Amino acid sequence: MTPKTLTLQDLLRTDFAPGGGTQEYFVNMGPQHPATHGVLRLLLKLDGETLRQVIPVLGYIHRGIEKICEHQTYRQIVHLSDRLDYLSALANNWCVTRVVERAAGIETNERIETIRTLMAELERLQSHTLWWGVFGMDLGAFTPFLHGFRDREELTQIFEDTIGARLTMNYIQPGGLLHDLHKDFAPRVRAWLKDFGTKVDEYDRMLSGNLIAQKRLVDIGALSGDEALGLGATGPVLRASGVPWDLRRVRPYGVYDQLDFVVPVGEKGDCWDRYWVRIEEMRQSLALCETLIENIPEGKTMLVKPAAKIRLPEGTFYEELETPRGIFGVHLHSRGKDMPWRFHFRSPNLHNLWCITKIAPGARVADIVAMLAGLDLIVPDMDR
Amino acid sequence: MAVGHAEGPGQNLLLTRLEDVISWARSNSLWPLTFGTSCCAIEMMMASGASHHDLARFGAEVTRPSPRQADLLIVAGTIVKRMAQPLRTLYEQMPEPRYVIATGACVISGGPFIYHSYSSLRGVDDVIPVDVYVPGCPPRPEGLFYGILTLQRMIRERAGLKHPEERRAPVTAALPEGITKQEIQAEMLELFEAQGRRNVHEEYRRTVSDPGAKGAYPGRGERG
Amino acid sequence: MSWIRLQPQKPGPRRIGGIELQTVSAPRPDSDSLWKVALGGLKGMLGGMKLTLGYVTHPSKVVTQQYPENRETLKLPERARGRLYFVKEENGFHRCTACRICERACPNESIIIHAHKGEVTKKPEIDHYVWRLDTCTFCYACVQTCPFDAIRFDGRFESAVYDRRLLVYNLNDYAGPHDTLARKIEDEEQRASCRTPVRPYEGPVPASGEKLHGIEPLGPPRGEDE
Amino acid sequence: MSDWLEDFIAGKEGAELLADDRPRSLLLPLPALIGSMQALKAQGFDMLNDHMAVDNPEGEHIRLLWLLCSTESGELLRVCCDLPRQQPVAPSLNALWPVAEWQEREVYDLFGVLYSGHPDLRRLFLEDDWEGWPLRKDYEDSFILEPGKP
Repeated sequence: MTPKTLTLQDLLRTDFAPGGGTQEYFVNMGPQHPATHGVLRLLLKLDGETLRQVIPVLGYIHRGIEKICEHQTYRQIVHLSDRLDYLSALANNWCVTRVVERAAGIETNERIETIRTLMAELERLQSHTLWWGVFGMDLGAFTPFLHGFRDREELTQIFEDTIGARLTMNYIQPGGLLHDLHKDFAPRVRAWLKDFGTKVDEYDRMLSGNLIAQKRLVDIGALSGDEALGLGATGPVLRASGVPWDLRRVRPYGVYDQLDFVVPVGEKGDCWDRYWVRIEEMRQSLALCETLIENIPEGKTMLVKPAAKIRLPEGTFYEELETPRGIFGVHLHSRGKDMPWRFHFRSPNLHNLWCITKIAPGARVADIVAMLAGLDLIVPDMDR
Repeated sequence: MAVGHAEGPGQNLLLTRLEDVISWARSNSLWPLTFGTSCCAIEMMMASGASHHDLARFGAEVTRPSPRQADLLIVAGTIVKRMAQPLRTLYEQMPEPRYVIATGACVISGGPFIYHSYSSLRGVDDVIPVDVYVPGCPPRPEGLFYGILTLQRMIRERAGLKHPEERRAPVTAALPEGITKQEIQAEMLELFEAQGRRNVHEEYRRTVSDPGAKGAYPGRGERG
Repeated sequence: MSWIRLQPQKPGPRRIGGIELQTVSAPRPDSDSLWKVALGGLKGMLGGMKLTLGYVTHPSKVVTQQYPENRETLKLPERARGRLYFVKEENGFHRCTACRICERACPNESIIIHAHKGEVTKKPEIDHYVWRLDTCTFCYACVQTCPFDAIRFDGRFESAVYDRRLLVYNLNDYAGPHDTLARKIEDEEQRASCRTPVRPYEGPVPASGEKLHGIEPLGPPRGEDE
Repeated sequence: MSDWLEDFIAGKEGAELLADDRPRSLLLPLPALIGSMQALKAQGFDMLNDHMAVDNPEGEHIRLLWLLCSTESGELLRVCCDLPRQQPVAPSLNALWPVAEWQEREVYDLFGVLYSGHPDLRRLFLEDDWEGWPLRKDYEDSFILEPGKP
C-alpha cells in the first residue's frame, strides 16, 4: 500500500487551520521598537506577510497627567502640558493658556499674540523637520535624519536664547509670556529662515524626489475623507485625506486672521499625501514666519503678576487649536477654586492613531512602518 | 584613584594591565540601546544621532534596537508601572557587562509625576540598577555627554575583569560641585551615629570590606 | 523632471466650516516605464549622494561641536536653566526672605524651605533652602515668582552623579537673615554672629533630619576605598 | 449663529441648553441620547471631536460630555448627559462615529462607565486587572504619594 502523500497546503489546511486557508498568527510590535517612536505596542495579526488586523495596545506611558492636573494651579498645569506632545510644547502651552485666559477674562495685547503665533509656527517647522528626519530613517534612509536634526538643532538654539529651555518650554503662560524676546532673536530667526528656504528644497531633492521613497509611499495606506472624519483624525492626516480642515483658517486664533496662507490637501489620503502635505506645510509656515518676524508690534509681554493666584469662575470651558499634529483641545471643568475640578486633554495623536486600524489591514507587514511614520505619532500625548 | 583590583591578593601585574586595557576598550565602545519613552528620548536622539552633538566621538554612536547587541541602556523618559516589566526584560536580555544611565527627572525620581500619580514609578532604580544619574528635564545633550563621560570613568576605574558583575557604586567619585569626599564620608558617619548604631566605625569598615552583606548598604534595589 | 521638485496641483478655493479657503493639492508622482523607473531611481540616488558628499568639500558647513574639548569656550545662553543658585550681595549676604512664594509656585515640591524666627531680627530667617535637582522640572516658576530676585538659574549642566541622593542641594551657605534685614542690625559684631555657616551639602536629610519622599538616607558607599 | 438648537430641543422632554457660552452645551436625558445624536449627525455634525466624563460625587452622578464638530458650518456643540454614579451605563455611539469605540474605552478605563453595544470594552491605558477607576474623586490607592506626607 502506498503511503499517503501530503503537500504543504494540506498540512496547513488540516493541522493548523481547521477552517481552511492558511494560518493566522500574531506578532508583537513594541513596546520597545525603533519604528514606533516610543512605547507604542501594536499587535499585528498576520496571514503570511499580509496584515489582517492591527490592535494598538496603549498605556505604556500613561502617567495620569489628568489626575495630577486636578492638584495643580492653572499656572502649573502649563508646564505639564509640555510633557504631553513635547514636539509641540508651545502649542500645548498656548492651548492651556487660552482656555485659562478665556475663562478668567484676561485680555492680551497684540505683541503677545504675535509672538505666540510666531513661536507656534517656528515650532511647527521644528516639529516637521524632526518628523522628516525620522520619517526618512524609518524608511531606511539615515541621511534625512542627520539633515533634519541639523536644521532642528539651530532652531532649538534660537529658542534656547529666548526661552532658556530646549524642549519643555513653559513659555506661553496665562497673561503673557515668560520672557521677552532675546535681542538676537529676530536676526537669528531671519538668518535661519533664509537658510531653511534652501533646505526644504534639499529635502525635496533628497527624499521626495527619490523614486524608492515614492514607491514605498504612493498608494500605501489610503484613507478617504469620510473615514478620516469618522476616525477623528485631525491635522495633516485629515488634510491629506482631502478635508481642508485647518483651525488656523476655519476658526482663527492668535493673529492668524491677519495672515494669508493656503492649506495643502491630499487627494487619496495615502502615505505620499501625508508626506507631501507636511512638506508643503513647512513651506507655508516658512512664509508665515517671514511675515511675522517683520511685524512684531511693541508692547508688554506679561500683563499679570506671575505670583498672582488665578481663580476661574464655575463652568466648563473648552479651547482648541492646531498643533503640528492636529487639533489639541483642553476641557476645563472649574468649580471656582484655583485648581480645576477636572482637566481633560483632547490629544491629536490618540485620535490619529486609530487610522492605523483602518489603513493597515490588507497591506504588507513592511508597510506598517511607513504608515506609522506618515501618521507621525507621539506616544506620551496619546497616553497622557 | 586606584586602578581596578590591583592591590587585591592573587593578582599579578600582567592581569592588572590587561584589565586596564579591557576597561579602556569597554569604556570607549559603549553601544546604547535605542530606548526612549518620552521627551528625554528626543534629546537623546539629538545627542546620539544628530550632527551637532554627535555621540560618535565617544565611540558610542552604534545605537542598537536589539538589547542583545547593546550594553548601555539609557533610560530616557518616564517609566510607568506597565512599562516596568518590559524594561526589566530588556535589561535582563542585555549581555554582561551592562550599564544603565538614567536621564531626566522622571526616571530619577518621578519628576513632575512624583505626586498624585497612580501609575508613574518614582525612580527607575526600583526596577533596574542605575549607574549614572543625569538630572535635567530633559538634560541637554552636553549634560548627557557628561553623564556618558562619567560612566566611562566609572568603567575604567571600577569594573574589574575578574568581577564583571560586581560593579561597585562609587558614591563619592562624581561629586556635586563644591563638595568634597571627606564631607560626604563625615556625613555618613554622623548619620550612622545618629541612628544609634554601636561601633560605627567598625560597621562602616565591615560594609566596605563585605559589599555583599545583606542590609549593609541601605541603597535601593540590587546592584549588579 | 517632475520627480525632482514636485509642484502642487490644482490650487483653488474650497469651502469648509462655513468659509472659503485657498488650498493646493498634492501632486501624484508618476512613473510609467521600467526605464524611467530605473533612471529615476539612479538619478534620485545620485542627487542625494551629491548633496551628502558636498559636505566633504565644504567643511565650513559642518556643525559638530567638540563638547568635552570646548568646555572652556562653550557659551550657554544666559537664560539657560541648568542649576539654581542663590544671588549673593557683595557683603556675602543672600536675598532670601523665606517668604515661601517659590515653594508654593513649585509644581512638585522640589523646593523645601526650613526657616526659623531670628533672635535678633524677629523676622523669618532661612535655615536651609533645599532644592531637589532630582525632581526639578526646570519650569522656571520659582525664579519667575520670586519678588526679591533671590534665586536665579545659571547654565551649569554637568550634574551627573553616581547616586541620586547626591542630587539634593542646600542653596544657602549660611543660616540667617537676608541682606536688607542684616543691614538693619547696626552692631557690626551682632551682624556677623547672626550668620551660622551651613555646609553646602548636608545629605538628603538636609535640615530637620526628616526623610525626603522617595529618597533613602545616605549610607556608606558600597565597595568604596577608605 | 442660528437658533436651530432651540428648535431642536423644543420637542424633547428633559433636554435643556446649559448656560455655558462657548461652545454651546446641550443637556440630554439618557433615553433621548441615541436618537438625538443620530439627528445631530444628520444635521451635519460629522466629527466626534472628543468624549470625556466629569465625576460629581455630591450629585451622585457622572456627567458624560461629547464634543461634536461640524465641518460644514464649523460649529462646535457640546452634548452632556448625566448617569447615576453607582450603575453608569450609557449607549455606545460606535455605530455613528467609529472613533467613539476608543474614546469610550478611555472613559470606561478611567471612570468605570459601561457602554451597551460596545464591541470591545476593554481598559485602554491601565492593565486589565487594575482595580478601581482612577479619575473618580473617591479613588484610593496606597501607591499615590501626597506632598508633605513622607
